[in-house]
Amino acid sequence: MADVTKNLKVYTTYGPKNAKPAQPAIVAKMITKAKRPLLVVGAEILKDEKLEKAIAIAQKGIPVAATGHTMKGLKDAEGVDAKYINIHFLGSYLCDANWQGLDGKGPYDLILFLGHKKYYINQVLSGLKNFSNLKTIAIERHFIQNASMSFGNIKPETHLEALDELIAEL
Amino acid sequence: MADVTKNLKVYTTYGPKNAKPAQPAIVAKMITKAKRPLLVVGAEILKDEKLEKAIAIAQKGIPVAATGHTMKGLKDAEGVDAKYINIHFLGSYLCDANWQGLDGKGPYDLILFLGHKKYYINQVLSGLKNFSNLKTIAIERHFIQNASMSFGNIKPETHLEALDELIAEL
Amino acid sequence: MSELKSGTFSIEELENVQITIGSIVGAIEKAAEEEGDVGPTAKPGISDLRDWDYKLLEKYNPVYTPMCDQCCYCTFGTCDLTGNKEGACGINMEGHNAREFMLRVITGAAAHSGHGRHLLHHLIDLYGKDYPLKVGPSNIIAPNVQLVTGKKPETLGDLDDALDYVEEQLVQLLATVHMGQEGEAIDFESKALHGGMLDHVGMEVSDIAQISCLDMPKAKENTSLAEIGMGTIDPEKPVLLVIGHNVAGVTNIIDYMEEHNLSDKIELCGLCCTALDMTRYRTEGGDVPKAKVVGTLAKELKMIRSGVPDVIVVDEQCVRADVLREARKLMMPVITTNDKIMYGLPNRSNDDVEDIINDLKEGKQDGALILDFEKLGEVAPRLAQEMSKIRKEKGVTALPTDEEFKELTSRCVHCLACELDCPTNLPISDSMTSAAEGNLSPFEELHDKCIGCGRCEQACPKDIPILNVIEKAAQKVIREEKGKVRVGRGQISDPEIREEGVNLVMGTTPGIVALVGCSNHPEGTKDLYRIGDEMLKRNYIVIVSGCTAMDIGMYKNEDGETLYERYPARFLKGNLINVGSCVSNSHITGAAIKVAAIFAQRNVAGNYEEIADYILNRVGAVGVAWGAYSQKAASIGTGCNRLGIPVIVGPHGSKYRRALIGKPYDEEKWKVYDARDGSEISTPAAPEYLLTSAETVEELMPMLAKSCIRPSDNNMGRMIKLTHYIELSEKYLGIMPDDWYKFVRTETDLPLARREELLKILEKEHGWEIDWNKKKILSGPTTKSDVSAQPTNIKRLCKEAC
Amino acid sequence: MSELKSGTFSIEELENVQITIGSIVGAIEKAAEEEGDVGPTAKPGISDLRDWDYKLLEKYNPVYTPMCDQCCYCTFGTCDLTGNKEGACGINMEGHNAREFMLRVITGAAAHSGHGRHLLHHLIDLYGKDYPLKVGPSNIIAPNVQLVTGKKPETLGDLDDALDYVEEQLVQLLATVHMGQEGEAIDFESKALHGGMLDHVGMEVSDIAQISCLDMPKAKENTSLAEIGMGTIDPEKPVLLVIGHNVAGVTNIIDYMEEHNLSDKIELCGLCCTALDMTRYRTEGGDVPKAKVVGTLAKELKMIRSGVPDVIVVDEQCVRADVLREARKLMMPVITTNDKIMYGLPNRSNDDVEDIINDLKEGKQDGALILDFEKLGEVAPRLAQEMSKIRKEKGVTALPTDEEFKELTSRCVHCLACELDCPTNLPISDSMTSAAEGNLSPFEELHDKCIGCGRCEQACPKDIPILNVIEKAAQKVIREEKGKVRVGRGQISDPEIREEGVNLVMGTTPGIVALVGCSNHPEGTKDLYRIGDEMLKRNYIVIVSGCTAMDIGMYKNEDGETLYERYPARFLKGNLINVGSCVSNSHITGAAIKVAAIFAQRNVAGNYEEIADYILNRVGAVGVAWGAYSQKAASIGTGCNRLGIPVIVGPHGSKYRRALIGKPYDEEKWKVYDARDGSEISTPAAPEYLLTSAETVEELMPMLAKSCIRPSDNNMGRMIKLTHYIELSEKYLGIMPDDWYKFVRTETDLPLARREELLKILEKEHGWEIDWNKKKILSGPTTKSDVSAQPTNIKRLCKEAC
Ligand code: SF4
Ligand code: SF4
Ligand code: SF4
Ligand code: SF4
Ligand code: SF4
Ligand code: SF4
Ligand code: SF4
Ligand code: SF4
Repeated sequence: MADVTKNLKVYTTYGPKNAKPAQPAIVAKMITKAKRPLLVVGAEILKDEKLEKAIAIAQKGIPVAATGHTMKGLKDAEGVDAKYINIHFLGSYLCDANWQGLDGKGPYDLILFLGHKKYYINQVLSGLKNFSNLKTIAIERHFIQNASMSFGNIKPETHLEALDELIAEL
Repeated sequence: MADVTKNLKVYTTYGPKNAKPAQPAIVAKMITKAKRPLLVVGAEILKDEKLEKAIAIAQKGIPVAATGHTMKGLKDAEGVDAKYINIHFLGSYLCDANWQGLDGKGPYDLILFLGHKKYYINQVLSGLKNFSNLKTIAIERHFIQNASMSFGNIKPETHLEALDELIAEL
Repeated sequence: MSELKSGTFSIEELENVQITIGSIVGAIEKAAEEEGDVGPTAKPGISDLRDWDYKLLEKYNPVYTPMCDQCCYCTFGTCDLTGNKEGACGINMEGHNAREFMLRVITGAAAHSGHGRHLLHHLIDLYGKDYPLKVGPSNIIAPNVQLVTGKKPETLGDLDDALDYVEEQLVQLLATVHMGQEGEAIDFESKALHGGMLDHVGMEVSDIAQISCLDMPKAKENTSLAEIGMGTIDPEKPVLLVIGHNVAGVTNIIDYMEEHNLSDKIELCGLCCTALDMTRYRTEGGDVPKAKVVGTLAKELKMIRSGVPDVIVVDEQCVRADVLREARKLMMPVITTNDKIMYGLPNRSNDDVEDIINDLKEGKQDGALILDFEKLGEVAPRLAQEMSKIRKEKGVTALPTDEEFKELTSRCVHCLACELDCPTNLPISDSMTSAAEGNLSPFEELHDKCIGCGRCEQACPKDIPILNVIEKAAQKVIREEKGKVRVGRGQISDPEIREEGVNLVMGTTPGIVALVGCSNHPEGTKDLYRIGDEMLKRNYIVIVSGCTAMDIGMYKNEDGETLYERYPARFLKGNLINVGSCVSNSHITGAAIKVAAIFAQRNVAGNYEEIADYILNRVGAVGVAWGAYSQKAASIGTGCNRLGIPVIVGPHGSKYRRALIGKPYDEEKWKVYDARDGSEISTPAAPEYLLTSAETVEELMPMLAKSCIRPSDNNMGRMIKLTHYIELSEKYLGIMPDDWYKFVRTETDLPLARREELLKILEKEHGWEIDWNKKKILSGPTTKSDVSAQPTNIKRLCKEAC
Repeated sequence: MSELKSGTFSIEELENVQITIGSIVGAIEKAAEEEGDVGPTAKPGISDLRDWDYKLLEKYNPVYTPMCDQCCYCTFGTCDLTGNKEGACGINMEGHNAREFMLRVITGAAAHSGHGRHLLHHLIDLYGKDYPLKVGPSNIIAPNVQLVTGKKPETLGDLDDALDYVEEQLVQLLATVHMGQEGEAIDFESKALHGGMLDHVGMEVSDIAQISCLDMPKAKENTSLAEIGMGTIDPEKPVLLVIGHNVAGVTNIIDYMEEHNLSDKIELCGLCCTALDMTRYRTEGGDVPKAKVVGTLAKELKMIRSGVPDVIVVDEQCVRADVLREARKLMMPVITTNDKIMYGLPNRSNDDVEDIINDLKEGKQDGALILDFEKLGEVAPRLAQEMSKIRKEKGVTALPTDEEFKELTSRCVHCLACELDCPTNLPISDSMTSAAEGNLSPFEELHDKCIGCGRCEQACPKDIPILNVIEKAAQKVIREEKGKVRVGRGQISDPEIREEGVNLVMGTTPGIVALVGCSNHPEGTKDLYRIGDEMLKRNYIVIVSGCTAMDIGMYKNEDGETLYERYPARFLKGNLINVGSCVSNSHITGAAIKVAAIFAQRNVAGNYEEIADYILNRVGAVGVAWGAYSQKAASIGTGCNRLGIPVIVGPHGSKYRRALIGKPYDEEKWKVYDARDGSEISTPAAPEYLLTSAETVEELMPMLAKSCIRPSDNNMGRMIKLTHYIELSEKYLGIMPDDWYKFVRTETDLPLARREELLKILEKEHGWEIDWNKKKILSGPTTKSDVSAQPTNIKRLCKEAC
């Protein structure tokens, strides 16, 4: 089993409130329980096998917000319900209780993040942490302190392994 | 045994580097090993039984820097080698490798803090943390994040108990 | 007169007279400069006083205590600078901290000079640029302005020019906050000192403009006493509360109320410096102040939560950011009157007065922005009357009832979150227990230490309105909060300086203790009373201003008298002087400048370095900002520092991030020149710091006495100062100070009553040689006793030098 | 001429002519104001454009992404604001973040206008206040100055007046940073916009002053090309490196070198904007630039570490704080020349040139502060010659040898501390492994993405000088770093606007893409080339400035040509224009203002709201600060925003803490008025944001096209813009955009080649009614197609309104 929460070191801190460590199995359980989860996938997934993992998660029926130019990698994947949106826009809409989601079907209750630049996603999450009550989970290979929960700083191999575990439990 | 390191919550943070938790026995051991320890005692000790504890520690042969008007409580204590100094001055001198100490006998290598206002001692320690290599240990009833080591946020009773343990091990 | 355009042209029928507008303006400038001697640094730029700063910084080393180990200024960051590491731009912790400190200083300076600019625009609109400045019986009208800009201002218009300079320099300093500018801490320090100096110019401009135009007391000794305290406000009347620092708009309210015979019908009261300045308005002739003072910033939330005010008017500075949010809950309309604080309120400046009143009365809006002071003058008092009725009818209640109080205090689960969040970690949880058991005294005690910040409530998981609980518990105490504050008198006049200067320089008046700053006291407001009382008894001149002037008036002796009632208010030993509001702090530095100018005949204009050197070596003054919290306190203090006046802050002041502390043990650093021949004199470190914090009032007392010792003191002065130093140390620390002997140059320096005892100590503990027959010191002192020595730090001022 | 003092007096023998100096000054001011129509907001104060700001902010909501959850401004703090809690002063996270953002904006604005002030003092000293402004063939000399201050400046002296205003306002804004001022986020937002506006005035003053006096190109189309890149520097010659933004002092160096025939003998090169401005100096006539450009801030540490420079001269802004510390190690004397950066160096301004050179040569000091530019002009080149010899003799080496390189790369323990600390988390550890194995390409790739910040080294527990390792590994690449940059041309001229204005407003020129800002790119400098290349091919007008103007010239096509060589430089579709340095950014907003003024005949002076409204609705321009890191980029962008120009930043730009993003799904918000009759028009959100970040260059491309769509586009324009939007989305994201149909008002808006396909989608997916015979849209579009509609957000500009 990939232990993804060993290294929770932060380089700099935003303040006293930090993400709780998240293990893949727990994350999977939370996703399963959620009514309207959303997977937010960033363009870093286009660089390696993370792409497949993201698709596999999406294929479990989780709608996808494809930020940056991630659509390039997702548009032809079958069984993936993905829509493009700028992540800064998304961060803003998510704080608006009136936003009905990418598909107009109502607000999300759990947001997963994968494939983003560490510093960028921390910023976007800083907005969500301070101005929304959303549950946010980072399944990145860095500890993303502004999420509600996050994997730790892990090696790329561990990361892929953890994603596999997560997929298996969905 | 008083477990003094349970609650290490910080209200606000100075940055990624925080004090390590310190248990009384460990602190005692470190004091015993130190060549030139210094106990810095603040005026908060005058408010309750901490005064006795401070005197007891000092009586183990540790020189005392009495800040604020703490001398009022120490001047008549036997076997206590205490000198008045302003704590901000002390913080400044401690960063100066040329300072020979209150008694001119040479630089200190381990500094203990007891009886200070939390916010004030954190500030003084912020200077030492950033601009000196001194080992600093806070044996206060609050977690003092800018020390090298600190007790946690504990109740007054636990605090007194912990000080007793420390004294016993000296 | 026909209108002239820029350019060269000639006057009709006078062909050989040519006027170039550009050069007329130039000529004005030139002419002004040539009025009297102008020293080397008129309108100094950032680098012009750097040599002086370096001299100070060599003796007084910056001591950094960062508030944060990170820097988040630019998007290369956040950078971790822990352990003096470098960030992505190459700046290290020292450099960044010096920069942070400077930023706070210029923020404070901008607050004052921005305030001055607003006031000046307003007063020039009303009175014109040629309106003469009137500050009392002085030739030196504006010591700071003249010292720094090299020009003596005579009219409101002249102040404009001084502010232009201040603004230009502040923008230069703000520019250096940008990533990639100054790289070394020491030059940020010099820039911070520059900002502090500018602050005193900005403050002086603000205060002498309002003194001149608004009939405020002009260097008057016996100004009236104003009422102060939450207990003085009559809640039965309509209550109009003003909060802030800029009295401009409030004067219209006062005028309107007088014109319409409302002064007795409405309780007009204020918080912070606007309150003080209201009491100064039109009391030049000794009139009764036209408003009451509620108190300091610490009372803002408490006063609102009390539910007593019917309408709140805010202007600028030190106004809690949640005034509107809090007032809304209690149906108090809020009127904002200054573009620095607008709270998102609709701008009603161009609307009809009746419409505004109706809309607010009917609750259509929570408040209004009114920048037209004529309208403000009418709207505020009329609305207060209306709202008083409405709020009483609706039975708007604020503090919890007895039953609610019981419920709230019992609801506490003693998690201590509130205490961890409280800036002073006050014992809320235990007080809840006591209160629930019917014992209110812990909360009564806590009430005085509580700065009313509301942070505890933000943290409480049980949503207990903690501040309301405290205030409810302290109702009895609050009803007794009735004090007096002497109306601010403005400048110290030239004649006063002429009379007292010699005593100060010789040391026979033991010193000036300036108590300034805010209400962030570590142990409650009584701290200030204790300091004032002790030092006044000992014949120090005690000068107060701003919130300190308020807090010090809140305590009485057994005869029910405040310090203001017990001590006269002339610039003489043993006097207690309230100069006025925050911007009046410039009169404290102003007095020091005047001592050099009037007593020592030094040229003032553009002669900063020489004057500062004089003050550092000869004027035994010390500033105390015991409850300092604001950036303005940082800039005021730093302005004092550049001028050679040391400043002590309370423990919270350590959060300013940097102190200036000397190393007395490094004796080489403390030599000064003798201006008579350029020779070096060894002196003890006096003062030994320029900015430091102190832990307790008890520690502060002997520090104050010591801080007034100067190289120039004569024997008598030295004896007096040493007496106080030793006595205060014994009284408050229980010990003789370690270093008293360092200040002794001859036996006559020793306190008469203890001379023998002290000579023995000198012999025994310090190895000095004593002639016991004559009771004379034969050898020992580092400094030779020489009354005519002229200590200076500046080589060029020495006769034989250069 | 006799000198006049202030006051009233008469001229000899002309008793009835009286001149009052005060009023002459007043008259000058008055006269200036009366020149032509002045709109309602000449020299606006903080509240004067608040209504406009509120209109913008209602559509474009502030989105806060704090860099820190705490506030440490005052000593009540540190306060924890997490979750929008309130601090001890009552401010909440929103309010504080808005304040933080504003502080960054005014810091940037102060950097520019502080620079302008320094330059202006210098140029007025040299040329006098009456020196006329010369910017090229334009009547609107200073669109930003005129728009904001209401006055058209004609001389250097007139610029003084504009700067006075800017400084006054910046100090007002800085004052509000103080604790206890503004309480609501929305009014801090309005203040931030105010600061941004001021910035463009400050920048414009700076640039037109130097253009006028320093013989820089004046709105010239075909300026020369300058050499750029570390590879262009000849290390065999003495190398004199200048760093910063303020060319004032450097001009003396260039002059001295020319006068003494040293131009060929010394390699004079520069980093950052001083470099760009050196190439502009005296190239008005098309002369060869007198210096080479090394590159951006990202090259500073790399260039120093290369060991190549013999002497470094710094002025102000974007200069690494560790220049002196780094240069010292490599025996490069550093000369500071501006009081904003003094590095603690001794002030040698008043010393003899020979003495200075000798002391530096002999290493008695690491460097010197020289504020006298005459002396600087001589010292710097002479010292470079001396140091070149000395440093070569001493064999000063910089980068590691091959052996050392091996040792260093093997020393790495792969702890990843460096990567965690690297602002962009670059893969240093793996690159070390590859390099140790002899494969340099990972480091070569990393070199381009590395911004040379040195943070990795601060973190490395093995003390590996990581940057040196990278640079050593990338030597081959660095030697090939040779590009071209077109010399900055200054303003867009009135005739150019007259020619192109109609195309811009109708949309037939698809838009203006302004690429500005610094080198903090997420994926290396090639990003910019890709953007420029794509948009130029598509006929957008691409305007560049500052570091972007440099980076974009570093890439070549297969023919070895940079974009500058491939595209002409007139203000016409498909042209690539370098306006100049950072302060030249004002010409970008200036061009937009001119479109409104010249093409639409709107009055400029003091008419901010109307002009901004015009630009927002009709000028399809978008700014991109892809590598923005500095506070200046925040102020430039914010100034664009207030004027109605949207701006996109790169991912690091999210650290500016706040964006302005609309909610297109909230359709009510996007209505505009038709100025012809005040009726409401529903429009899609265009632009839908004023400030946002984008994740990748690929995402950016379609965003750019979409950002240029405006309500006023005619059918042809709309078709062109939609074509690009759809094509770019398909090309870079692989999909048709979701929202393309929202912009369609009639079938002729649809790209011709795909009309049928798109009509089908409209019918099928969006339920629009199509007349398939005529291929006409019968119903569907929200906005009616009406070419003569006059969209506006301001009710008072409507004919039938008010
Ligand atoms: S200013 Fe310097 S230390 Fe601060 S965030 Fe920017 S790069 Fe880092
Ligand atoms: S935070 Fe609330 S519940 Fe906890 S101790 Fe304080 S008052 Fe009681
Ligand atoms: S309101 Fe009073 S008790 Fe509460 S946190 Fe503030 S100072 Fe402490
Ligand atoms: S003394 Fe401090 S709190 Fe009081 S009014 Fe002045 S700045 Fe504000
Ligand atoms: S400097 Fe202040 S705002 Fe910035 S990271 Fe530190 S605590 Fe936070
Ligand atoms: S300005 Fe307000 S939020 Fe910031 S530290 Fe001061 S009291 Fe706290
Ligand atoms: S110097 Fe380059 S590799 Fe090192 S931390 Fe900075 S950007 Fe990253
Ligand atoms: S910090 Fe140093 S040792 Fe660690 S991975 Fe980076 S280069 Fe290697």
